[in-house]
Amino acid sequence: MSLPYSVTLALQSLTREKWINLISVLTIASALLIISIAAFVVYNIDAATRSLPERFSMVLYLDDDIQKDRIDGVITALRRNSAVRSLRYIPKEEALRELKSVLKNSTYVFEGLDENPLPDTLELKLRKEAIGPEAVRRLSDEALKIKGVREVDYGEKFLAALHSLRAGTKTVGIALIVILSTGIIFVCYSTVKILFYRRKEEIETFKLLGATRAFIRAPFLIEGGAIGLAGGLISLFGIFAFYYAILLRLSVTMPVFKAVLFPSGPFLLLPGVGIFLGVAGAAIALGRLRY
Amino acid sequence: MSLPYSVTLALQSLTREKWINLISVLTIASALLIISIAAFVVYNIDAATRSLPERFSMVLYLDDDIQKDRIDGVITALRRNSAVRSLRYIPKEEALRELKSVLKNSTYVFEGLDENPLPDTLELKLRKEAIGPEAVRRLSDEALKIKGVREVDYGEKFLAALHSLRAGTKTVGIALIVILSTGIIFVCYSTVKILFYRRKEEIETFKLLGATRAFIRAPFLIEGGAIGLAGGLISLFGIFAFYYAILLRLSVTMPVFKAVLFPSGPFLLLPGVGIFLGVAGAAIALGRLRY
Amino acid sequence: MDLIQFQNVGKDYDNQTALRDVTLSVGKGEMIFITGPSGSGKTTLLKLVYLAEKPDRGAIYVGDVETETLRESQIPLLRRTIGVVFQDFRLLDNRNVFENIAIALRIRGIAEKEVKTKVFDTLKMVNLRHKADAYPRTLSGGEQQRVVIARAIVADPTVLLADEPTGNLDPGTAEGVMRTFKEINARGTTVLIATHNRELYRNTGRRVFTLDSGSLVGEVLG
Amino acid sequence: MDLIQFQNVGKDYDNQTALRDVTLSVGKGEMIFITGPSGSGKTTLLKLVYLAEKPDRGAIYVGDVETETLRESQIPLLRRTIGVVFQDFRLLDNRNVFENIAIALRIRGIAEKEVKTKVFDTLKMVNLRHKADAYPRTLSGGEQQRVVIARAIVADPTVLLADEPTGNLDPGTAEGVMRTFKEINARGTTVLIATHNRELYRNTGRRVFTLDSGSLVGEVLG
Ligand SMILES: Nc1ncnc2c1ncn2[C@@H]1O[C@H](COP(=O)(O)OP(=O)(O)OP(=O)(O)O)[C@@H](O)[C@H]1O
Ligand SMILES: Nc1ncnc2c1ncn2[C@@H]1O[C@H](COP(=O)(O)OP(=O)(O)OP(=O)(O)O)[C@@H](O)[C@H]1O
Ligand SMILES: [Mg+2]
Ligand SMILES: [Mg+2]
Repeated sequence: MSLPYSVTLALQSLTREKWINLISVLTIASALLIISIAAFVVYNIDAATRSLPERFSMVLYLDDDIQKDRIDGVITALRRNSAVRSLRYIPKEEALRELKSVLKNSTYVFEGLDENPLPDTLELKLRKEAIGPEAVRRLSDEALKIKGVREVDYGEKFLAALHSLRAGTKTVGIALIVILSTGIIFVCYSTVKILFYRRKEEIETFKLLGATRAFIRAPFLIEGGAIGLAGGLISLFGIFAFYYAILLRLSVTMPVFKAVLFPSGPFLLLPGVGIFLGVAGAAIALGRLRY
Repeated sequence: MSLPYSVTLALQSLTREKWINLISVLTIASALLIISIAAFVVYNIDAATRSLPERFSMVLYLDDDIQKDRIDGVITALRRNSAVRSLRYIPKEEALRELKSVLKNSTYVFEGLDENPLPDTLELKLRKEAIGPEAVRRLSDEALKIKGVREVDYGEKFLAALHSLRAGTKTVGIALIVILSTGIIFVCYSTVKILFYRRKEEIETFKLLGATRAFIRAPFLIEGGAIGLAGGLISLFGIFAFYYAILLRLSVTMPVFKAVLFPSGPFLLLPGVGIFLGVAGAAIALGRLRY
Repeated sequence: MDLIQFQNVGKDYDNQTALRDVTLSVGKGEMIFITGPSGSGKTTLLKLVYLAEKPDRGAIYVGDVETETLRESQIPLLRRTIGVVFQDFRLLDNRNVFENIAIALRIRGIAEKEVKTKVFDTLKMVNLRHKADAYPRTLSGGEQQRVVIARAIVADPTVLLADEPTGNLDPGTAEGVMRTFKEINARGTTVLIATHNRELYRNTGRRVFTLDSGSLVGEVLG
Repeated sequence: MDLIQFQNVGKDYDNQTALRDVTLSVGKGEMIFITGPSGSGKTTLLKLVYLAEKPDRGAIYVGDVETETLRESQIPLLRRTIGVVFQDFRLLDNRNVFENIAIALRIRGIAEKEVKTKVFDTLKMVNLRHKADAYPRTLSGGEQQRVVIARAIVADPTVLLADEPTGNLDPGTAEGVMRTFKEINARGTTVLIATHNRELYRNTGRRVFTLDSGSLVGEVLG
């Protein structure tokens, strides 16, 4: 079998059946585009919620009459804990200033005060890995055991809710992508299958004329690859168009969209995925050629 | 043309080409399922964020030395404003109690107080239509003009952010559904087109034997409708399965999903949509029959 | 009265003239033959009668109507009066022999009961009663040809156009088919047969038209 | 030495016996004819030679190999030594006449330059040089048949199997085709022709086998 001739055959077939090949190309393109956008949306929801727990902090109230060196002891003890990312000491004067700024519309609350009623506090930021309802509770218990720590405050409920929201989004997102992909791979497959179904006669005649399996297969695989490549390129163009024409334009009037992440790297693989889909689809559609 | 015979023809063709019809059915089913799930997700994001502004409230601080009848005046004035949905009067004693419960970990803040430093307040809930950055600012300005109102407090930034997030979600959601639908309608169309492409010969022979347009068309339309109906039923089954098998199960371990809304009404239209797609697809694929 | 008339008919394909200035007429109830070398225009001439092609020049009358003036919606009605044995068979691969023949009756809206008897009677005429359930692909060439013949005659057409109807038949079977055609003709059907098989028209006393490169070059009695 | 041998060959289709106990042998360089009524098994016999069907009983030798023992991957190699004029043509509708013929050479890996000359030479032999760019659907029945003949002979096969090769040809053209077959045969190709056309084998002095209902019922000299 001469390789150049199988390329010729593939090209002939591609140009001869323009309409039906265009359908396949666009089917694969829309399939890849749909999966890409789905992945893109899930990725962004994940990214947006991922940064939330980073803002999470735990507050430790220290004993009223605590000494300077006792404070250092607490800090050292906490720094040793691997879950702690950073730690800020807030003397009671600063705490009062902060509280006042928070209640800025009600500063008169503090008008009658002559003594600072607030304790010294330590604000902990945790490592991302450590932010789970369980881990946080454990850390809280440990902190309470340190001498000089009177009380520990953290948003238990908020944390639990956030955590299950994130887990849920991921689960549903992945379920969606799996459903989408299954549906879409099926559609691709059936398009290719129908495409080749039409050529059963042709393949049969080729066989009867003495063509080897390789001779019959090669043009089909090349054709499948070319169709897949075209589909991949169009979907690549589509996803970039989606980002630049829709999201970036939206972000001018709606600043929320400035936060959208566009990981262009993985999308550049789309043409490759297209080729793979096309060639695999063609191979499966052809099936085992029997003589 | 005898109607029963065209039904017979359609049935024959459905059973004769099982494999290829199955492909069409499943293509339409996955198409409808994908669109349904996309719409479902957008609907839920919208619903989840819609309830947020409902919790939004505006707080009016009244003059320190305000009289009972002056308060009634303010309330009457506000009630007249069409943007106001409900209104709650909070005497300063209650406001202090609330503040204490909010700051429950720091009640000692109030230890030194012997007089309540808080003013009387009015809490307004707004009508949904009125919750936009512009409308809220206008209302705030009007409220300030009422005698006895000292200060108005509302989360300007939060409101603006929430508003643009909602608008953005909707825009992207609709853009996504439009892209999905276009892609998918195209895929449906091409499946049907290929299906009929294969029968060009048969149609040609029918014409040469003296068949009228109606005789040729009827079985195709019936067949298209049957395929579409089957696809619609499968997608209906799929979306219910998605809800009951995935979401409800998830909500056992992840309570967030309890909040998911499942509007089964519109989904019951899916079989109808399927029939429409099938018949329309068949009609378009057949095109204008020329003699 | 003449049932089919060609007046100075010409037909061109893209880069080929298939018929040139053909004038002929076939009387009601007549049986004629068209012969001529491969590619001389026999099939094209028949196609013009059942309106699968349109003439580029001249006029064609079938019955009283000029075919060019026929509205599209009337074409099916005209075709139902014609039975055609297509040279390339045009059998429906996904239907069995019975259905392939029955379709000609169903298109004409004939009741199911009548369909059955008519189809089986016709199958008997072409000796294919035992192949009623077979699919065209599983038939021999001659069997397929006989199915096409059965389909053309099953609905008692006013005109029968047979294009090379015995190309795949052995002499004995061909003779049987010709006998059938003669019977049908005797019952009033006008029959046009395009063939290269001289045996078919030898000693029939019927008119034989000879085409060559699209021109009518002879009319003799067989 | 015998090139093709059938030893007590039987072949059944689902509900039909197509060949019964057929024993015959064709010598290298011989030209033989197979005849018999429609459905008697001629096509089936040829199909067994080019392995489109497998025998249910008996053994078939082509060259030195028993076809049953052939590995799948060797079937294409065997088929490349055989040229077939299919009764149902099997032309590729989406390729023009030139490509339809060239494909037989390309499958055999013949260089492009040689392909051109060979195809055009063969087209001249069947008088279709002017139709090289036409598509099968736009050809007359006889033209299509000659394309199939050209495809079968273009690669100088060792064996030529012709199934009803003149069913759509006028006597003149048929004679031309037979002359071509004889030339090919004279150059050493073994030729098997299945036909119902007595003219083809009349006075040839070649062996004529007659099939009836799948049985070999006669062997005479034409
Ligand atoms: N694939 C098949 N399946 C079932 N039956 C078949 C198949 N092919 C052929 N037959 C049957 O086998 C018998 C012999 O067929 P074959 O094609 O060999 O006949 P033939 O001699 O070539 O006839 P003809 O002159 O009409 O071409 C016929 O009755 C035919 O219906
Ligand atoms: N659709 C078409 N497009 C272009 N040329 C055509 C078409 N149909 C027929 N021709 C050409 O017109 C000429 C006459 O064709 P036609 O089929 O009428 O011949 P015929 O007399 O039936 O021949 P045969 O005996 O071989 O069937 C041929 O040269 C053929 O190639
Ligand atoms: Mg013809
Ligand atoms: Mg045969």
